[in-house]
Amino acid sequence: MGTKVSLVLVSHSEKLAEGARDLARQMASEVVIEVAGGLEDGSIGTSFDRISAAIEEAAGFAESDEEQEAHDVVVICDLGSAILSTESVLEFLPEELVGHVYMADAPFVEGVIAAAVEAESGAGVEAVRTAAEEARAFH
Amino acid sequence: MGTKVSLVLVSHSEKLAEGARDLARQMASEVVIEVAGGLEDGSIGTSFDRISAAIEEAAGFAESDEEQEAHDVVVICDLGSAILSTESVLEFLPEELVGHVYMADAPFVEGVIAAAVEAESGAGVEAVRTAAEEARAFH
Amino acid sequence: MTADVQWSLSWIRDVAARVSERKSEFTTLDREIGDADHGENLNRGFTAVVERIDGLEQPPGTIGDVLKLVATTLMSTVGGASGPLYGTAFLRASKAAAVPELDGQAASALISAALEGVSTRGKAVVGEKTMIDAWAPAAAAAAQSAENGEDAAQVFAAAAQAAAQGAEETIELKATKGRASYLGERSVGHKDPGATTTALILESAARTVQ
Amino acid sequence: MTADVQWSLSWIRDVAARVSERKSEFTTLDREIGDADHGENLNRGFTAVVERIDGLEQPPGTIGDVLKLVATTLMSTVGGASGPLYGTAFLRASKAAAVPELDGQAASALISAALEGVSTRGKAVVGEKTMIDAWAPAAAAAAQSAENGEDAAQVFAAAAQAAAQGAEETIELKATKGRASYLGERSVGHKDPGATTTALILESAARTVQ
Ligand SMILES: Nc1ncnc2c1ncn2[C@@H]1O[C@H](COP(=O)(O)OP(=O)(O)O)[C@@H](O)[C@H]1O
Ligand SMILES: Nc1ncnc2c1ncn2[C@@H]1O[C@H](COP(=O)(O)OP(=O)(O)O)[C@@H](O)[C@H]1O
Ligand SMILES: [Mg+2]
Ligand SMILES: [Mg+2]
Ligand SMILES: [Mg+2]
Ligand SMILES: [Mg+2]
Repeated sequence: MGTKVSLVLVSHSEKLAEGARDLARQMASEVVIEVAGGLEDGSIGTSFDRISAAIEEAAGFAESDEEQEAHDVVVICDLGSAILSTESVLEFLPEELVGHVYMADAPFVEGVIAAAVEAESGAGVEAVRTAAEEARAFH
Repeated sequence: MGTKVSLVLVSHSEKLAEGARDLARQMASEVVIEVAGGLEDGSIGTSFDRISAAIEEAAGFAESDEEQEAHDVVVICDLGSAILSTESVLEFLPEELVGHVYMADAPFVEGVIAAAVEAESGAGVEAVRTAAEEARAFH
Repeated sequence: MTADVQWSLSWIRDVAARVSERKSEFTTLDREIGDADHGENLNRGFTAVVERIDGLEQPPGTIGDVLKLVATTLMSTVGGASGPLYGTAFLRASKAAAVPELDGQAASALISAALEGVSTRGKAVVGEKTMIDAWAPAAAAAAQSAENGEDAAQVFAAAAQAAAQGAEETIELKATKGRASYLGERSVGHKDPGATTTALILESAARTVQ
Repeated sequence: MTADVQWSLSWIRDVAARVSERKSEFTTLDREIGDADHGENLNRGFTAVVERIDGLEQPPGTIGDVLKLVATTLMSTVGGASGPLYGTAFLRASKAAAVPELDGQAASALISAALEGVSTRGKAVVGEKTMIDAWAPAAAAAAQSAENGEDAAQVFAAAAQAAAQGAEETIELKATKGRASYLGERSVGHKDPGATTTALILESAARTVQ
């Protein structure tokens, strides 16, 4: 594909998701990072619709002109209930995205930065997920 | 003392710090949580002055009426450079706070929530720090 | 009332009404060992479900159609762990109940499917202080009742009774899944919110089918 | 110029001027293996330092007074890891240089103290691709020069030369401390920004003391 792996950050808080994206972008300016943070009304929680939309956007599926294949996407969640919500979204994934969306079991901020740096280098989806999962605070 | 341990969240991003506080507050509504996020002009980075102010505030030192002893504070940082900045702040700590401020080496979001829940229960400063440091994502 | 499509609509409306009445009780339970939103979460979800039922142009053909509407609505409106959990439970149940009416066996199958949905989604097992601790005894009691040749009303009654007891017994458990696991030992002594609302859901099923 | 208080002000002004000139070079290095802000960070810091020097009502009594002002200003204005690192370096150096003028031994002590500050703060050792890889050879060369009985100008010249070479040699190293460690093996082949600016700081010291 040649295209970089994209990231989706699923958080209970819009600010948290956007803040993590801001940090990651500093170190990985070219990676597509979509956020799904909080509920539609701005309160704390996870939104099925926001998660779906972010994943489709990150996969380049929203603007897809038929032919184009979906990009690979790694999803990083902030808490257990964000993981459960994302898993439900994955059950309803459009056909074209099946096999392109991977969840990482990672510490949120650290995982997002590590994954973004890895994706920026052009690494594949498994390497990006692994980078997130192995992320620890760097001192 | 009887007072709960306070937390300070040091982040390169104001949004990230506030988002983490919002999540933690849901599970620990009584704990004092101060944030030091980003630079004064809103850009990404860590600010010595914001960190100092947040620590003094969290220790109840800002409004202190002489007599009152400082509260214990646990500081959680988002990245290595936030840790370095916080350590410099600790070198210049007002006398009254010495011995009351502890840094936790923890994954940011997970550590903040675990520490807040622990502090909410009335646990002591060592237990709060340990809770942060042992925090993992809960599923 | 027989356990038909009409009943399934009454059941869900009854759940919505009870959740709305008792939401602050559930939020209070969730304040003790969670993030104080379980009542609001479910109320938001079931309010949306009732709106969608009210807006239906055609009466649904099967119980499964009703439960599928419940499932997808909860998933996209609840906003907490109970959204995907109950969403998946109702989704699996909808597949098990793609019929216009339930006998005892089918009622039991519906509950087992819901349990299977919660287990798949949440990966919790019995004893972790979650809604599984209500669904699992409910499914077991329902299976026993169906095996004894009882009808849907009796099956739901048995399930409701077992779920209520299971929920009560979560008080003594230590949470090892979900948010409450952050509290570790301190979660003991509090009733699990999700197990409590599971008992409500099955109680409504039993009450409305009488 | 002898290495006196006046010199220390010239030194710091020269650093500020060079950082301002070369800031995009440093940010470019930091873009490769970091977050693309090292030039802006240091420029913000030294601009503030110069403002504070300009605003001084009385001339400082010792070199240490100047370096302490540099230290506290960098700490509160740089905004990145290099803030506390250079801040601590200048703070320790200020204690080692609480005199109106430096001989060769005192110049070497100043550099050793700075190295000690960076090490204490950053906990990095030689070979981790950080500014330590410039400070450490600089301190060693300075100590050797002072031991040979050379004067402050010669000591700073030796230190500057060693720092520049140390910075160059970071290209081959793999980062294991700081942000660049996120890149692991991919950090090899790039020059460390902090080591590069350390070389600049010592080069300014040498140049201004001639
Ligand atoms: N992994 C899980 N498996 C089964 N049930 C779970 C799991 N995680 C949470 N729950 C249930 O969800 C309930 C909490 O729901 P709710 O408050 O709506 O979500 P949240 O915890 O995201 O705020 C808990 O009381 C528990 O019964
Ligand atoms: N732990 C450390 N010890 C020594 N030097 C370090 C350490 N961490 C980072 N550095 C230095 O800091 C430089 C980066 O500074 P800067 O870009 O201003 O900060 P940040 O990394 O916070 O953006 C690196 O090039 C490296 O030389
Ligand atoms: Mg809750
Ligand atoms: Mg919640
Ligand atoms: Mg940088
Ligand atoms: Mg930076």
